[in-house]
Amino acid sequence: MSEHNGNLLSVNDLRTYFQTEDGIVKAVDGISFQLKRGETLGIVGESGSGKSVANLSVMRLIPQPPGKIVSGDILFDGIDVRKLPIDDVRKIRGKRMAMIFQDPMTSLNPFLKISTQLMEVTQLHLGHTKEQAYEHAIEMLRKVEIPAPEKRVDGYPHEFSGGMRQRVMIAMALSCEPELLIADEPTTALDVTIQAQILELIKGLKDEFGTSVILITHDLGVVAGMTDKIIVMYAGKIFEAAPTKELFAQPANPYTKGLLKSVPDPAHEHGAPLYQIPGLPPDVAHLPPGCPFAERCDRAEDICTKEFPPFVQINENHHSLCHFAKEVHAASGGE
Amino acid sequence: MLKFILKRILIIVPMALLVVTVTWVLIRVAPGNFYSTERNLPAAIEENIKKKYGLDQPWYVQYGTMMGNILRLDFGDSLKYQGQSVNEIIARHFPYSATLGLLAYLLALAIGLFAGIVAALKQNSAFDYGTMAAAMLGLSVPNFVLGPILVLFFSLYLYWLPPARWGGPLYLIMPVVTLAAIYAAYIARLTRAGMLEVMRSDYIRTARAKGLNERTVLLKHGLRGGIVPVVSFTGPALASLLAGTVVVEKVFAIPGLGNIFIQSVLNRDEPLILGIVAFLSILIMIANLAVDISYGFLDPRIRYE
Amino acid sequence: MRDEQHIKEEVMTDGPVMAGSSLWKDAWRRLLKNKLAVFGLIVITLMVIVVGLGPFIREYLTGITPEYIPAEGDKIRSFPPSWRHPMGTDEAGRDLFARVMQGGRISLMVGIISTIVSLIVGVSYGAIAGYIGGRIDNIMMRIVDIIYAIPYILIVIVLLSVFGGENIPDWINSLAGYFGGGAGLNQIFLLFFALGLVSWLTMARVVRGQILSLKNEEFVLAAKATGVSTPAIIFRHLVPNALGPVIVYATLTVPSVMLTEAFLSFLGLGVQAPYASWGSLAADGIKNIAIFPWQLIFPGVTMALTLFSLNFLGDGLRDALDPQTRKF
Amino acid sequence: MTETNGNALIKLEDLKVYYDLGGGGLLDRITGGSGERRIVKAVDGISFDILKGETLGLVGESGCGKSTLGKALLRLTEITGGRAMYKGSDIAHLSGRELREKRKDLQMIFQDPYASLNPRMTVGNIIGEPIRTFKLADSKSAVEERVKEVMETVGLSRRFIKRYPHEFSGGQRQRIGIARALAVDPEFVVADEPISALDVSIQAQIMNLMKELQQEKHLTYLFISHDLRAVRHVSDRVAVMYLGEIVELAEGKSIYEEPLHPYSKALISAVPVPDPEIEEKRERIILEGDVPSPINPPSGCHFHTRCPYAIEDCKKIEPQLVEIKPRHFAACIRISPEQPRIEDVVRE
Repeated sequence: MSEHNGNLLSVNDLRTYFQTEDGIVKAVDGISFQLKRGETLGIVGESGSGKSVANLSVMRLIPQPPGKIVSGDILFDGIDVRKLPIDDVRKIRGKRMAMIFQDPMTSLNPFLKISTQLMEVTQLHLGHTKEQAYEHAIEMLRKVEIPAPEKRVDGYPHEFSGGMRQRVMIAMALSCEPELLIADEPTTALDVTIQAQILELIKGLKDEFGTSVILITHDLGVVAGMTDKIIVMYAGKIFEAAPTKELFAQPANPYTKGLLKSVPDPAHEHGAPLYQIPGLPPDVAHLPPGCPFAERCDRAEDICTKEFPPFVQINENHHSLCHFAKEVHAASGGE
Repeated sequence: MLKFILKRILIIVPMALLVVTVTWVLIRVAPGNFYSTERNLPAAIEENIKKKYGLDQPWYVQYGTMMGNILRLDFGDSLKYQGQSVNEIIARHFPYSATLGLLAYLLALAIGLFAGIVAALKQNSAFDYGTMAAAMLGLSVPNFVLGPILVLFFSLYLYWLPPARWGGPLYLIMPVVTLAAIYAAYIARLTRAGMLEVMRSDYIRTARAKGLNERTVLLKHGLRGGIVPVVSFTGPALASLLAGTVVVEKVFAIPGLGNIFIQSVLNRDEPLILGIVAFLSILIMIANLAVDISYGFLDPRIRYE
Repeated sequence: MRDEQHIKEEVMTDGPVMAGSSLWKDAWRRLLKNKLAVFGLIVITLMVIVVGLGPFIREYLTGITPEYIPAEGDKIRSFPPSWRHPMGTDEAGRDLFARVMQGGRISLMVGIISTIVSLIVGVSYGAIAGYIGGRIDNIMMRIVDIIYAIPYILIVIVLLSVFGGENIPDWINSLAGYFGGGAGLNQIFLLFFALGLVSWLTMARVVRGQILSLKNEEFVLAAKATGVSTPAIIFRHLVPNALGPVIVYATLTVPSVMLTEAFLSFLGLGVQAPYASWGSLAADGIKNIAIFPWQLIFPGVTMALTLFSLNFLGDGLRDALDPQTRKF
Repeated sequence: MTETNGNALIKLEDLKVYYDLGGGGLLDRITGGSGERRIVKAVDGISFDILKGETLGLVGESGCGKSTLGKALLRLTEITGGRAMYKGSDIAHLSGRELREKRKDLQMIFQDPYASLNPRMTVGNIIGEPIRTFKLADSKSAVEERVKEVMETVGLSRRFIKRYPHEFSGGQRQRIGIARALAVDPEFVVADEPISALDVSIQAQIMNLMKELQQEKHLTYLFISHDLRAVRHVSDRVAVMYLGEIVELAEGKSIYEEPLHPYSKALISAVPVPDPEIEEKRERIILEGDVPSPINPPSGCHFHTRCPYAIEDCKKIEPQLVEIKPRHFAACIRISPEQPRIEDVVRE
């Protein structure tokens, strides 16, 4: 197939719902985004915003039941992953697209040696023999800068620290040189100094392997230095999508603006109260008819609680879900 | 690891002695004794017998003698079965119980693990519901009801199997099944619950994200964690199975250790009671130790210190 | 930007959507969703009603009492099930249905009273061991280990023989008096307590485990930090939170105690004639299984059905109270 | 050691909290064990003052002992050595009854808003319990009235008094936790990672609330966090902790603008800033390796295993907290008041 407009991944109108006791939770409700080869996309959102569910949907890892991908296209290099038989999805998973998770403490199998866990990927996807796979495993551990990889490869996960485990996870994910790496809050469970190590590592390896990366996080700081473009999610919807620099310089959505302002800034004068987004994140099972952020928005007007906002195009690459997107964009330009 | 085993074995001895002591106290506290339950002996003869067994000594001398004997692994002669040593009696009857118990254990493990794993794999399927209903039934039908019903059906109506006693392999089928039923049911439920729990864990999601097929995910990544609760159950279960389940031995007229033990308790046959209690408690503690060691093989996170 | 006051109001008026009041109500709602547990609950309720009122109704309608013996003269008096005797009659010709209902009273009482005894002993023992911790905890749990290693039959027999006959404590006699009294019943009540006293061990372990994990929870630390006294921490904070598993375990103790009683009756150590329990009835039935199978089958099946329901109920309660399944 | 100020509300002198992990027992030695007791030195000789009315921020990575220090201040964990003075009485040596009385003045806000509230108690009971414990209201209705007042102070509607914790969101629960701590009008509050479990948009709410309450009620805070940005924002002074020891202590502004200790430098540079322009330009100090285990901390300066400026002496000499600049203390043998910038030291 052709290059599909240069997009490696193209998600259109994805909807993933969960059946719960409380009713249907629309965890992801009609999101679309594209990712080019070699590009890094940041997905930012608070807990329950649907950012993880969106990416688990791309990997077809949604537990079913209670979850279900209700509609949408997930085109990975032209292949519609959503309609693919699960056996064929398995051939892509781990080989062409890989994922690392938030908690490196629980994401590695505590019962199996590191070598076993690393080797099975290449044995499965690259047809490696045991010896080849073992060598490759050591090689990968060396790439993620684990000291004495020849020795550590035969260890068990509990013998590694949190940061080291996340390195192992990365080694495992990159074993088959995938075209897409999804990193789901890869540093949330780690200390800041270790977070810096891991982010640096991902950055370096991404360049080395030419991998496209989706970086999911709730920390705007993490995506600022790592990504080409950013999606901000709230209540299962994309609230804003823009190139990284533009999003930080001139956000077009009140939610993004609020998020940016509520992060304590080192330059901020001590003593003055911090900007705060009022209220609480919405209950996704019972969303109001209008804008889900309207109740907490300092820009809200009558229309916001009544009508669902449009996804306004600001310029070619910048969209915002807001009745007043253009005004907000213009206003933040002057700040 | 060796250190850990050594430590645990060292602890078994004082624990077993404590168990024997408590048992001894229990027997002594209860009113009456072997002779009063046995028959009315002329006072003179009773005196003689008491002398012979040292029962005329003060209690601490008796206790000391008993402990001394036990430490030499000599439990003395049975009061009821004149002229037979306790060791002989245990050695004669334990093999029946052990054979029965071991077979039942293996059967229960095979059925329970298989049913539990498949039920977990096909959660909420007809097989799952059927297995779990059967398991619940297995837990709810007392074995002294199950045994006779099997006898009624297979021996008295169908004439397929011999109804009782010890003989060839055919004789073993019904007692083993009766004995295994409740354990199989328990293991099946534990396995299923353990597997479902594990299959929700993060590392299973990682395994799936690698592109492994569901079979590999389940058997290679899920199984070890899933059967940990089963292992902790099987230790005590094995011990109690080996010790002989009284009911099954009684229903099928098998001369196992369980029956002998009940009889010894009813007869107040003190040396025999103490001997069997010591033997069983050591058996239970060894079984528990075996479980703890097998944990180590199952779960690399457990380090023995 | 909105002012502080406004923001506060936002939070205050922004009530959470989740309704319902206590976790118990929540659990109850979950339980009612579990069909098998509801089935169990219904069967148990029916069983209690039938066993409690059944004998009177049956006597009123048909004049048949558990002691009723049909016409003299016949050699064989054990009749198969019929309209008059839906479960047949026993060796002596007594109506089995009436006997099963009567035996059910004893069996259910065994289950409930023994479980209450084991609850009281086990919960206090486990809570003390768990909260005090350290060396005392270690000693207390070794004691439990030792008692575990002594076959419970031995303990029951000793308890029954030490306190049996003339030596039954007065309070047991007076308790039995409420249920009719008499030497036989006193002995049965003694059995209840003996069984309770051998089945508290696991309960103690369950409670201790709960207390151990709870006492390191932040809310306990928070209570300590606000100056709450130790007894208040145990009774206001720890015990209510350990109650879930305790209730579940108690529900599962009931069938296991009933089984033990049946087993003891089978060995001739439990309930004795003229009293009957499901276990003793089944034990009697086994002797004649080749000729009068109904003598085993009816008490056996009734008992199995009850145990089955209790196990389902216990399972359902576990699911309803288990915080694991609480998270979606 | 550090500044002695008449205004000090809390004074720590060489405070130590050690945990004994066992080992070295008789049975251990018989069976061939090392015979060594393993001891975690969670807090290893810390001295500083907390002034009345200020917020002292305490930062450090997980396992550095910052939470233990907070708990030790309230004697929620036993103190191994040293003194923790509160208004002239040593918290480490109070009897059970005296301690309980002191708890009225010393309160704590916890990290996990889910685990720190008893799930079986209503909000009214949770907040009311300390009020009843210290008999601050004499009747049932008076307690309830007081609870309602406190609830409103922290921004919770009084209608919620009969509700259970699970009916609230994380941010609301943290408000309940704050209300419980403030119900007895304490003087000093230890806030142990009060915002780290909360969503970004809620963190600001809680920080603002805490500041507001501080002004209203003249509270003194020890604010513990691993988030430097937050600590910087709420604190007057900041202490940086590494493996049981304070490595740097200074005013928030100066520690952020010119950190002196190599660890503080690395810590600050590791925090990603939500600004792509800055992120692009800035040089990161990436520390090698993990935080070493507190069971067997490195000799000399605990940080020498990861320190880019470490020299041979760092392995031997245990650095003391020295006033390098006015009101700015650091524990590093390579810097001095004459030569405060380590980069300059290295260049020489």
